[in-house]
Amino acid sequence: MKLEIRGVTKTFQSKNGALTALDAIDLDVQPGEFVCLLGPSGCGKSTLLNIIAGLDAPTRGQVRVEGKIVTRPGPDRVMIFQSAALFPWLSVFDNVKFGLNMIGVPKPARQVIARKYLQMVHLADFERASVHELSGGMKQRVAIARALAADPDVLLMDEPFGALDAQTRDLLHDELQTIWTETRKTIVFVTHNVREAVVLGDRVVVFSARPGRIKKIFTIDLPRPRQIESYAVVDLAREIMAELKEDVLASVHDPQVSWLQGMEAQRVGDDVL
Amino acid sequence: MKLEIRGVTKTFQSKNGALTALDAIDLDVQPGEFVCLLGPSGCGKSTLLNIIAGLDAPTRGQVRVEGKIVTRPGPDRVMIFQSAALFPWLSVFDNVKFGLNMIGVPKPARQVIARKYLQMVHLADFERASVHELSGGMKQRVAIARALAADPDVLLMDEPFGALDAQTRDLLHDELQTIWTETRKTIVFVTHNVREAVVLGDRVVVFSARPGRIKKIFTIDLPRPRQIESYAVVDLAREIMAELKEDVLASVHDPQVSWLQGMEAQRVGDDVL
Amino acid sequence: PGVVRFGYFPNITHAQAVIGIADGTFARALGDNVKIDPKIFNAGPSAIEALFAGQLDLTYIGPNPAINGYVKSKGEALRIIAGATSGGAVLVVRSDAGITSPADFRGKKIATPQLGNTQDVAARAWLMNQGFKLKEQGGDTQVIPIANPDILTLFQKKEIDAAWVPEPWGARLVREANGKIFLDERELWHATRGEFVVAHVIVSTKFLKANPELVKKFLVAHVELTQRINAEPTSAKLKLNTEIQRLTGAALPTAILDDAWSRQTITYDPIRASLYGSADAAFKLGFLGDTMPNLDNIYDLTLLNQVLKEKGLTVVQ
Amino acid sequence: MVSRVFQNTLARKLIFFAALIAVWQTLAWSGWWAEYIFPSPLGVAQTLARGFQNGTFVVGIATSMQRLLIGFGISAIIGILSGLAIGRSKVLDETIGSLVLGLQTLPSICWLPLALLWFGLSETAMLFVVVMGALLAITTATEAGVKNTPPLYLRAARNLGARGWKLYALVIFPAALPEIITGMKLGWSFAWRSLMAAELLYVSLGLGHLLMMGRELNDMSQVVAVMLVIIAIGLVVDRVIFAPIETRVRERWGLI
Amino acid sequence: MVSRVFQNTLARKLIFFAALIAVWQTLAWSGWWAEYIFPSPLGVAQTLARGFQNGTFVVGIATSMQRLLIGFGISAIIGILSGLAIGRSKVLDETIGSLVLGLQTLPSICWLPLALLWFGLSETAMLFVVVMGALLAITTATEAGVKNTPPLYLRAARNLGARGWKLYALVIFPAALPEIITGMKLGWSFAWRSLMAAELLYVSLGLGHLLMMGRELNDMSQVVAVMLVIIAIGLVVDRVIFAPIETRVRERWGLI
Ligand SMILES: Nc1ncnc2c1ncn2[C@@H]1O[C@H](COP(=O)(O)OP(=O)(O)OP(=O)(O)O)[C@@H](O)[C@H]1O
Ligand SMILES: Nc1ncnc2c1ncn2[C@@H]1O[C@H](COP(=O)(O)OP(=O)(O)OP(=O)(O)O)[C@@H](O)[C@H]1O
Ligand SMILES: [Mg+2]
Ligand SMILES: [Mg+2]
Repeated sequence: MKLEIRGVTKTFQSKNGALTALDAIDLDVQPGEFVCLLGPSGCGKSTLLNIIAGLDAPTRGQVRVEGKIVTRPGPDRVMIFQSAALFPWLSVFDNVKFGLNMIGVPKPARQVIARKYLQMVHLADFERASVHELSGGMKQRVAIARALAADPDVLLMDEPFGALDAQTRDLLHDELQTIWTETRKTIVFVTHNVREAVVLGDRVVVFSARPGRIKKIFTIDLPRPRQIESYAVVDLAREIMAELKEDVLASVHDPQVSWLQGMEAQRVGDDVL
Repeated sequence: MKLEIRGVTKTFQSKNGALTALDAIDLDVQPGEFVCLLGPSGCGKSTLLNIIAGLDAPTRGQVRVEGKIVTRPGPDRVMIFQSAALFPWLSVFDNVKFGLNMIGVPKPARQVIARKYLQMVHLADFERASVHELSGGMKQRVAIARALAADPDVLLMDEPFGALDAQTRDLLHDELQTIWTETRKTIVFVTHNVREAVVLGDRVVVFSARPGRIKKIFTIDLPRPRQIESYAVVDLAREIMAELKEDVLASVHDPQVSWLQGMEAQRVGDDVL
Repeated sequence: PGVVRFGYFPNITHAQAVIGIADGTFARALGDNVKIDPKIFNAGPSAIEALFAGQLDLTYIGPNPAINGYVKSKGEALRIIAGATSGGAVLVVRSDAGITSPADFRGKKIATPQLGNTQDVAARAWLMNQGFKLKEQGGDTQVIPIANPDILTLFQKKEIDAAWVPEPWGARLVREANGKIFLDERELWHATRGEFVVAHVIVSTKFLKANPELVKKFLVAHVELTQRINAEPTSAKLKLNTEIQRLTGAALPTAILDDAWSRQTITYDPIRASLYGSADAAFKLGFLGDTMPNLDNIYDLTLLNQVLKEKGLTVVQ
Repeated sequence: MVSRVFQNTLARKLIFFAALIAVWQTLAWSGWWAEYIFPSPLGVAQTLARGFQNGTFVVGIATSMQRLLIGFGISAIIGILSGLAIGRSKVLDETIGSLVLGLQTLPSICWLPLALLWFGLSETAMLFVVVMGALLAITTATEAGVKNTPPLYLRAARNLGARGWKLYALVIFPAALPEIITGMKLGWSFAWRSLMAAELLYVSLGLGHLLMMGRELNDMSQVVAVMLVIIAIGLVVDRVIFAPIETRVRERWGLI
Repeated sequence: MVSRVFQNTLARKLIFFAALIAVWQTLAWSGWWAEYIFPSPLGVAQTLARGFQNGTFVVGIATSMQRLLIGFGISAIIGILSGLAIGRSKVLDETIGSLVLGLQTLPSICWLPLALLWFGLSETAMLFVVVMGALLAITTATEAGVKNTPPLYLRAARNLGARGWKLYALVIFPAALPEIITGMKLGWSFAWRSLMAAELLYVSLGLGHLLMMGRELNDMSQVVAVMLVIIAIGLVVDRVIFAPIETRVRERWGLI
């Protein structure tokens, strides 16, 4: 499915005044494309995903999915939230089956599909556990299984691998790439890990600090499957990194932390995380 | 303050039977030492921190702080939770002041201290915001400020930088190192980022997969301040990585994912994270 | 003591109390250094509770709660010291219920204000005398105890056919719900020449023992009020109604007041025989427990008779 | 393990209530007040024994429980459904919601004349009063539970395609369940109170009637005996029905 | 912006209630039922006007409100404190907690004799009945709120050194606040109901008394007029006191 994001601006009203989280975002995501969003904390990445999901309305502008303006959520666009957002009243297994139930998959099939994805995230042993019995990373993996099981056309992933150890994350990177190659879902993937973005994305969209604007879009032409340690990935990541750094420094306008700038200076050659 | 962890075992009873999260952990943390805990998701890192904090009781064994057995939480050991755990009924500012209030810091001083730490995490502009108005990374930063403001002797940090972009994280790494060098707090730091562990820790304790056991302890003798891109750090991280990888593969006993092992084989040279 | 805690209900059967409090008769009779603390109740049991709890010294009240209070306290708590009102209970039938003779009550529903109260007992006794079996005994005539206001509603809705009620409800059923008086209860009390107690005055035993002079002063006023009301019923009714309006927010329509008044007598005679008669009937119907309570000492009429003698009036038994 | 805990709990409770009764009996013996003012435990025990022997209490309990269960069942169903509706719809909240809240403040006794008028002298009139008593409490609590549902759950569910009744049944309802249970507990006691009021309607064999008779006859030991029966039933219902549900829900939600 | 929303809300509400009254008047005119069985809006309006003109309603409202406010205030304070205590202590929960739940099922009318006994025929007796009515609802709700507090908040607070009263005042209480507010709303209506029962105790000028008088006199328009006054007060209290608090709390907690 094709996503067209046109002039999306989001301003939050709160008692301390208005806060513009996103400022006139224009972005097209082609059907089957894997787009990664990168940007400093609080620049509006989650907000943009929410708007695409139809969970929030933009203040101005619009998002179209296959030409139709998004007004509400639908099972064609499933989001993995930054906090796992599992339902505490359901077991792990039932959480994963939830989306299947919503889109009317018959019961026996639900079992099979749910089990498959739980195995994929290495939590087959925990299918009967309660949500509060899981560790942080385990919760996030259940959320990933729940979203993948629902098999939507568009996957919106908000730092899904943030709470995982490097190894588990690498395994899931591979899984995700396999799924994507096979099913050609449209994926919008938020991460704060530049190299993750380069490994996974067809394009990497870099946001500026608040108010979030698109600063630069990198097209990643590297052949797949990509290796996280390949020189090409590392080089590209480094380039994007430099771009981002500049922005972070801009956002640190605070005199008290101005020493940071000096410190940063000597770290320009910094490797990508 | 000195921490002595002696034969700590934690077994959770749940309706699906018992689950041993930690198995006979022995570890001494010297006063002013910076110890990093590394291990696969669900291996009991958070559980161990909870036990040190006095929030959970071990099934067997005990934790001593300065020789005194821990039976309950105290403001001398402050934890930063994996999920920020901010109080939604308090503003950002009041959240940061909470711990100061608890330990009886007078009002005017609270203001000053809270403001200082909010500036440090770059959220000075958000002091009057509600918790739900923050992005994921911002919440985590408030939690960090809250814990640092309380100025405990022992800091227990559970993946505090997991939700942050690389730049913000690097800045906070520097801050943390500065604070630690100045105040010589005892810090136990959980992370899934091997290189982060190497940059920050005096020692890196590597856990095996569930049931969590200490697999190996690496002493990091590199001079400080350490650079995340220095060869020494990268090399050490690579070594630890190899150690960990073996364990992840052991935990993947599931036949359905056995192909992973083949895939992993070709990635032995994998860079850290 | 300096205070007499004095209970009454704002209704027409407590005429002496309502008027006497309003025009200060009681206050004058008891003297300057005694304060009257009036307490107004809506129902007998609350008044008895208050008396039990030591919160009430003297009150106007119906015969049933008095008997209950006496029996429950094993004769300790209270004494009846004077009568107040007699009569004022009727059996009303719905005009369109097709009841013209006692035999027509077969299969009908008769409402009474409260299970085991005077009217309820009277209704049950009367129906059984007519040879009916009540529903709970396997018959088909039904006695339904239900609050007076609801009787009116149900009459209007034709859910019940007849009601044995005190005044002014009899008068109201006639005027407002198309009822017709089938029987005035006075007709049943041949032995007491048509008199039967509907309200009297009780006093807590403790108070009576401690302050006989005060009780006597009260009784003087009570007797005077009774005479005055009977001598000038028109102005008494007017005063009564004004006071009811003040206490309850609404006056009785004059027609209803007049009608109801015509079926009751204001008297200081407690009509002892009627109380025993209705206690007997109540016991037979199973309302007073397993053994017939001994009511011998429920009356203490010495002071009343002293007062009557001093005034040259005939003493009561 | 579980049975040990249970035994301890039981033991603690028995001791607590035994102590309460002992204090009460001692005070009664001390002669502070006359037996007819407030009965002694022994007097109450006698009344209880008599009531159960001659069957009046048994009939009373059976009659009241039947009314209560039917009335409460109706209230629970309607209350939860309307609470779910009101909690999610601004328009309903502003119209029916405020009406419900207003009606809620009306004492049950206000409903008696209307119930008589609409339903006559029937069980239905009594049920109506019970329902009016319990319904609004359950509605209010459900509504509050719905409003207090963390928005994240709603977002996650809607995002996975939950809509319409499925959203209500599978997300909003379970998310609000802890509060709904509190509401049901309150509703249960509202239902009792209303039933007592309703049993004033006309003589009806129920416990409320027994209570009223005790009061009418100034028989305090009957009043207290019926109060004890009511408390006992309340506790049994709580322990046997509400407490296990509450515990299970809390465990499930990770609130323990 | 805020006032626009407010106006809309108000408009919607006015329309809703106007429509209700219109339907009622139409039905009354249609002659489905006689005026004496159920009054028409016009009849009620007349009674209301009269009641306010001659002051009886004003006095009734003032008297009842005073009792209610004092009684509710006492209940709120004691109820919240005891709910906080019971919610956190297993022993208290098993002893006093179950007693509270049992007592809660007792209709207010049961308390009248005891109130008389303990406090005599005084305002205190009336307050006692009101307090017994509202207290238990507030206690139960607070207790539930405490038990439903996400353990994470407790852990975070204890971890920062919160203990004793500070833990209660600064963490448990605010965390339970949304449920406590629901409890207060219910307690408020319990208080009303109990007050009506208490005002039957003896003639006492309050609204409950006016209601009873209407009933005694079968003056249905007085009954309905008083009911309307009660509903109106209920709504005003809800809109002016509870709703703003509720909204603020929800906003603060991010529940909107
Ligand atoms: N409900 C809300 N009310 C007010 N402000 C909000 C709200 N949600 C988000 N914001 C603000 O919008 C900005 C962007 O938030 P968003 O969650 O989209 O950031 P993000 O890019 O996802 O950051 P992170 O990487 O830290 O998760 C932040 O400054 C935040 O404070
Ligand atoms: N309350 C609980 N009840 C039952 N099991 C639990 C509970 N808390 C944790 N566990 C289990 O204990 C194990 C260790 O959990 P813990 O949260 O300590 O892991 P972790 O090392 O912090 O993992 P992560 O990196 O994913 O956060 C997990 O398998 C988890 O399922
Ligand atoms: Mg985010
Ligand atoms: Mg963890």
